[in-house]
Amino acid sequence: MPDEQIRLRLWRTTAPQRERAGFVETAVRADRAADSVLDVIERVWAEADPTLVFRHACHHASCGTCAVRVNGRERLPCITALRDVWDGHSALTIEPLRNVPLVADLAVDPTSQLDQLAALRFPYVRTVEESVRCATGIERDADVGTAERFEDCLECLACVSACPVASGSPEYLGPAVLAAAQRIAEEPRHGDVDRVLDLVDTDHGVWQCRSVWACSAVCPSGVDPGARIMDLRRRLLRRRPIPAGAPA
Amino acid sequence: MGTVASASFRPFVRSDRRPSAIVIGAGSTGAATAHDLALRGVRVTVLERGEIASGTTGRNHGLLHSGARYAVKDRESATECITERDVLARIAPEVLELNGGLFIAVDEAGLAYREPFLEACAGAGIPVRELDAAETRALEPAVSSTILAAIEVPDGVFDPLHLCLAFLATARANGARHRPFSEVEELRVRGSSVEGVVVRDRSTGERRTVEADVVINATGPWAGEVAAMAGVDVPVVPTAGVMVAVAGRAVDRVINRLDAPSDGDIVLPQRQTLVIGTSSWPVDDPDCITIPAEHVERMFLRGGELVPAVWGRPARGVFAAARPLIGRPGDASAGRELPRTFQCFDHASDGVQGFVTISGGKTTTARAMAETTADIVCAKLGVRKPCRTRDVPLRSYREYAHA
Amino acid sequence: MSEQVQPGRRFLGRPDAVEPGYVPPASDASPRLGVRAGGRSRAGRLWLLQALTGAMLVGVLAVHLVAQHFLAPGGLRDYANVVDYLRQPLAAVIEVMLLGSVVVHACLGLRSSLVDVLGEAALRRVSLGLACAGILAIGYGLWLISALLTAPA
Amino acid sequence: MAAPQAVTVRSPGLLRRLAYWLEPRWRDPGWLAFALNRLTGHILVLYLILHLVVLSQLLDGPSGWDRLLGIFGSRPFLVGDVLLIAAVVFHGLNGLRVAALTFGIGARHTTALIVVVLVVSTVLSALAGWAILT
Repeated sequence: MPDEQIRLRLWRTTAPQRERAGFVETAVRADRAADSVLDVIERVWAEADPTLVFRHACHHASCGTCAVRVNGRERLPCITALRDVWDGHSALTIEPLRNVPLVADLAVDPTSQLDQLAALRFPYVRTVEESVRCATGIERDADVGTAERFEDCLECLACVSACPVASGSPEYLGPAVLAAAQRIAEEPRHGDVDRVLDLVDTDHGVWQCRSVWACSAVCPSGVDPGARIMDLRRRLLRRRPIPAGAPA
Repeated sequence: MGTVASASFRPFVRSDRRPSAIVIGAGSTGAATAHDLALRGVRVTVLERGEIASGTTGRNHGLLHSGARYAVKDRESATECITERDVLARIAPEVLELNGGLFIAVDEAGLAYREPFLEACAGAGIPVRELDAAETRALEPAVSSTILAAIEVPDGVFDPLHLCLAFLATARANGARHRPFSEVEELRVRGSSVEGVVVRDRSTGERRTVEADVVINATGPWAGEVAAMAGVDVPVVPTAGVMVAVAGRAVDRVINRLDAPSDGDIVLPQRQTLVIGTSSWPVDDPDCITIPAEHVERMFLRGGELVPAVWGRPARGVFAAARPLIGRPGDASAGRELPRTFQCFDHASDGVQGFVTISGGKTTTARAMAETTADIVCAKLGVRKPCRTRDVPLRSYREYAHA
Repeated sequence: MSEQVQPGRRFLGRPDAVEPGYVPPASDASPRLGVRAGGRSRAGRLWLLQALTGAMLVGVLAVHLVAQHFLAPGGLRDYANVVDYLRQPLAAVIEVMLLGSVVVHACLGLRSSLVDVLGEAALRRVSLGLACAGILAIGYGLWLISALLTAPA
Repeated sequence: MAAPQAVTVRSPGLLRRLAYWLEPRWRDPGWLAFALNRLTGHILVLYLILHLVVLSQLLDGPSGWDRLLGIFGSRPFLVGDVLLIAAVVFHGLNGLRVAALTFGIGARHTTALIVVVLVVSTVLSALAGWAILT
């Protein structure tokens, strides 16, 4: 049974109109060995303060709605074990993601990023590569037919929060959208690759990335947006100009 | 003229205004009900105390049931599942992984179950195909080495949150309104009729009243609690089940144990993880579920028998949600024996007007649950439009915020 | 959204071979206005110029530093020393290349740090300003070198 | 995925836009390389302008210039030179690393490469410093 007490410094946007914001410390019981960070956040809501607003749904890194910053680091609290981030006595600081509009407390509104993904028509399901090296390293031969899989990207926006460039310039498309564009270029699936490459080939697109690689460091799903942005750059540099008079 | 309109007689003037309904709960049932009612022209307001699918729906393993698991024991649930699976594949293809599933016998008991299983599937209309061990291992190399029998079934995988979002995006496009982080604290009952709800907006802290002709209680395991606000008793038994997520996508299809339903009889891929489900124990408060450690070990043990790759892997997430099973608390001890089908309670029979509860069932059958509920609600509201949710394709979940 | 009632996936374009009946969705509402099927954008070309000048700088600057400061007595060249150094044709060429690439690289660097700050229109104006400043600096440098070379000994 | 009710959409102020790269993210070495790259870049641009202005003194003949050399040879200026060399060396090496990333080189071990750049540039600067200051 959880026996220890954990002090959580939660970012709270206090009433009445949620415009005053700041850290509020709440103590709640915790089981350092078994709990995940989300379990502890949920316990604050269930036992200490029901006005806490936070997002959670699947609890196993499949829906991407619960991303927050734990001790300044973007993480999915549902798969972050408490023992990995809490030393047992100091307070745990939990803030909402930055660079995305805040709704209240720990809940952000991802609409602006989702709209750009919609503009790219970034599909949600992908076809598994022909010969799949599944996690156990066993290679599957091609003629077994293709299986389908959700895109690796959970659209949790942890990368957008980690990216310094995105914190300075809201016009920047952001690592999530650029990684999605690269996925379309890599596996078009009847998508319009040229249209997507044009959307990202701008000053506020691929060329504003400063190769900080913070996005790839925090991505919980191994999408590695940094490498994908660089791949997009190579594709864009290789795009031969159309000779004049060639059919459109 | 001073004619006094008695409470039960509704003056004609109100009928030109479109009928309105409140759906409490934005899980799969609430979202699908909002979509169905919105399609029929009812003004719907969805009130959810937390995030969409933050209750039971979110924390399920996301199996798009082909119904094969229930074929032998619960034919009714099985046929519901297979018909709904085909409907969902047609109306919301974008959020489904239709890789199919495998029922695998890894011991003698499983082999014995093969005969009744094949008959029951045929009876329930579930298309299945028998595979030999070699073919099974070619499809899914990470599956256990001892395969006594293998049957392919049309299982699928979905992401619960995005399926609910697809329903709600379409509902909002048809005029429904959704208020997240709004907790219903009491029902406004006048005489014997529920007139509306008092809701507290957790993100701003203010309390206000929302009026509607009908209030639909689609709160899953909390249905009993909400129904009690109107003094009505609903036989819902919250039954928790643990699920363990292990890092590494070792299989692409749903791997079920060919045997009678038991603990840890399913391993399915969810993005980069494998989810092993599930177990069953009754709980009284769905908000605070403490997961018994032996259940987790059992998941690893049983799950490993199907896909050995999970042994020795750290658990990436251990989570549990309370499923709403219909039944008296007395017979809850046999948790899994309760029928998994759903039921819609029109509380007019309990003397309370304008209040309906829908509970039980599974996310796969959310659309069918919504159809039944909407039919009852529309009958009460005098709306004579048929249900069209079988063929109207859902909008992309990404349009949720824009609808 | 186009009410496509095609069977199968609306978004996921499965290869035709797998699902013969599948018709890929039309590119919905937005026609392909102005979609470039090839060629690099201005931002792409500017990045390439930045990278090229950077690479050139590494070499040229190394020569400059070594030649001007490490080979020269006491680390600094007096007037005569400077002129003699510039008289060698190779040295002059290297100094001109250094001048050109360092000015261009500096202007592009400043511009890319202003991309975070300025909006579209302001960025275009500032880029123009930087380009002029760059050209002026290069002109000034060339004039300086030629003045030194032609000045009476 | 809530409908944005009390959504506070604050676009960053001018100071944030100008100086976001100074906000430390110690756990991301990439941030350190980027911040140093931009800092050295600004310093080198300033020096470039000063350098071009100073060179104009060459025009009024050897006497004026040689007198200037006396000042530039003094201790503080030499230390300044060493710092400038350190800035140039780091900026150059880090620039090469970043450009290489775009061409797909070193994408998997960015942290190691940043450490290499930092070490090599400090060593070279120390050498230059020793050469100049002794």
